[in-house]
Amino acid sequence: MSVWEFANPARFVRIVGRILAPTALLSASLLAVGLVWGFFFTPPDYVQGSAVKILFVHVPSALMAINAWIMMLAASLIWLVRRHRVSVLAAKSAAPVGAVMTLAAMVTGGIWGQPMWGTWWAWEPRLTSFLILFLFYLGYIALWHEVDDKERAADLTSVLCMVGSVFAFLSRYAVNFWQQGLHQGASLSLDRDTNVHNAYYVPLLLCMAGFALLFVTLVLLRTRTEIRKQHSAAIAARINADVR
Amino acid sequence: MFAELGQYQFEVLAAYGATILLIGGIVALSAASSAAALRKLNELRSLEKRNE
Amino acid sequence: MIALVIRDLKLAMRSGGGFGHALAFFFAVALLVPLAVGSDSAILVSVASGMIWVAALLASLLSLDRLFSIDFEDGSLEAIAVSPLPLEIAVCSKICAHWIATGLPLAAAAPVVGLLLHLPGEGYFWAVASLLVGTPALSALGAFGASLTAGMKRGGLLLSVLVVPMSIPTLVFGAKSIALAVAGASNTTAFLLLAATTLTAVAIAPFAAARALADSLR
Amino acid sequence: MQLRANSVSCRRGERTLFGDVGFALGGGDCLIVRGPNGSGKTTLLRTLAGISRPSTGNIFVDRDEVVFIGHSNAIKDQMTARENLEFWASVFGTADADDALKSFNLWEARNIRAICLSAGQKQRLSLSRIGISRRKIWILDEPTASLDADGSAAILSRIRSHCRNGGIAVVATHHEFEMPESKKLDLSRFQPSLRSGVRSAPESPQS
Repeated sequence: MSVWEFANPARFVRIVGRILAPTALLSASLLAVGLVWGFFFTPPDYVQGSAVKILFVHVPSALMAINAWIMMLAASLIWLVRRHRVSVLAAKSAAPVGAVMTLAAMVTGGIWGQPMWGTWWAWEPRLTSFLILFLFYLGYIALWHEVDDKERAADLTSVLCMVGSVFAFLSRYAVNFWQQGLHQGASLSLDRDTNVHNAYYVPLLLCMAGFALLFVTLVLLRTRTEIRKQHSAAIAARINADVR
Repeated sequence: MFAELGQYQFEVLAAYGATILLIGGIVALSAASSAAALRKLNELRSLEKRNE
Repeated sequence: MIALVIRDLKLAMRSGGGFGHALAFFFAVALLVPLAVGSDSAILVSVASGMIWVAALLASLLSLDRLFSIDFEDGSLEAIAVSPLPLEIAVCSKICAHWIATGLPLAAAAPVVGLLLHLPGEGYFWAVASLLVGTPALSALGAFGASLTAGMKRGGLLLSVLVVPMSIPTLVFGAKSIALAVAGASNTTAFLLLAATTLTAVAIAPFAAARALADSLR
Repeated sequence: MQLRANSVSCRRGERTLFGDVGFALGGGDCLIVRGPNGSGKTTLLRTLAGISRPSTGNIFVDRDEVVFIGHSNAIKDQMTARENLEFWASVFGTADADDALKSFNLWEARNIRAICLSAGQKQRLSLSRIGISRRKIWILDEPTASLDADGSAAILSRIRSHCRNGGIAVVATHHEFEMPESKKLDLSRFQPSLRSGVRSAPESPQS
């Protein structure tokens, strides 16, 4: 029995080696086409002018911010149930990417809403929820960082992700409830389903696909890095053991 | 096509710019840490072979 | 189970006024608010119900750091793990002990802090009621946070980073229960949601914390 | 009643402490675990007690019969010796805190706060949890640590009589422990071998 169930991670690293370049290329091209098309070849909105084009970056990043956490939740569950090393490392790799997506969603959301609210940051439900999600990401990443024994860190972060998800979900509704309290109705928030003018529909889909593939590429890359780091640690431990 | 860039409000440029910056950052970071990890791994593996 | 609660309370008393810490901090924040925000009554009134809950949340966080780490270091947790007492029950009694040592005193002291912050009359009953119903969630979530950081040398800061986001629902519903009552509106939904959040927290925390502690012991 | 381990190996982080440890203990057996520091004695005992998880192999034991006394004594300094034991008595659901105090001759020290007890007294207080638990399978990690000559002799004779009337004991100790019928387990023989010996399965080369 090797130091850890190595067969599976090694196979994963080989698979990543093969499919990383194609997915990276595909996501880059999807993003390029989607963004360029959305930016240049769509009519400005008669109400907001060209500001509406921010939706091509805001909606996909917001979507990925939430999907990244859901992926981490699934990966943590797999680790807790079947101790599948690659899945917990994938969760660990996805967290920073998810955090960046949340940051992007907040920044673009703030910029998009600025003309409407007159400030760069309005405490409206959507943006506030992203800020809360960002805190959850920070907590998760901090816990990985603080625990030295990686085996235990995997268990603890998985339990945190499970429990955190319940309260992240509750926070979403608490923020909605909190917002109704203020006189400002929901209409001002980005929640209102922007009736997506059909000209924007296709480029938006492209952007979403591009962002999703970008996420997948980054997670594959970072998971392979985590596996290599653990393997180096194993070899280093063996070298120290031999020297002793 | 680029002539019309002027009439775009500042927001759109800022939003696109910020997103590209953030995404670029995480991509660069990931690529760098991947390369570093591979280098360290190969280094350790050759060290281990030399010890044998 | 009860023995553990009694022991923890006894320890809290002997090792220096367990009850006192949370209360002292609660009053400290009540003192800071007018000094920071200004003593103009209009401002204080609008801030009072929120600040009571922020102070209560911070006070609960304060006393969580040593909840499990002492037992972790001196081997009690290890001994409990090999005893007939399941870790889940041990966590439950820790939550009870923490709630009795911090949650109850906070609820009892709420009227005084309300007075300091010029809380309008209708708010007093709901301040006490919402704290009574809400603080168990803070203790439960705090216990879960403490179980994650039990094995660490300086886990206190990380504990807050982990627990604060999770206690947002409790904070929002709690503060709302008071604010709506003060505004004369009906706060039953807010209060019921507060109770629901507490039930969720108290239901999940013991199992999650027990699993985290078992992993930390491994 | 039995305590069986087959091909158990344990890891600390990335380092394998020991591999393929196997043994079977029935009523009346006593296993002495020896080995240099860092050879994983404590890890092995914690794994047998069910606290740690072995990285390979498995352990067959009736968990409800196991009592584990580790290095840390699970004693609260602010509470007196008797309060500490009464707490553990209520945890184990038995009521004989007092006679455990007597049989570990801590009766005179019963009302002293644990912080004022000597290391030897604390160790005896920790060991008295065995008496309170009334459990058959004892797993003791360095029980004779910080005990004086007759303290050690007392605990060793206690272990001997426990095994003689059908109990199981696993003891990790450096102490010279003359017990003819006991089995020996020297962990240094189970170390991941040094360069010369068998290496754990070589990893496939990295792409």
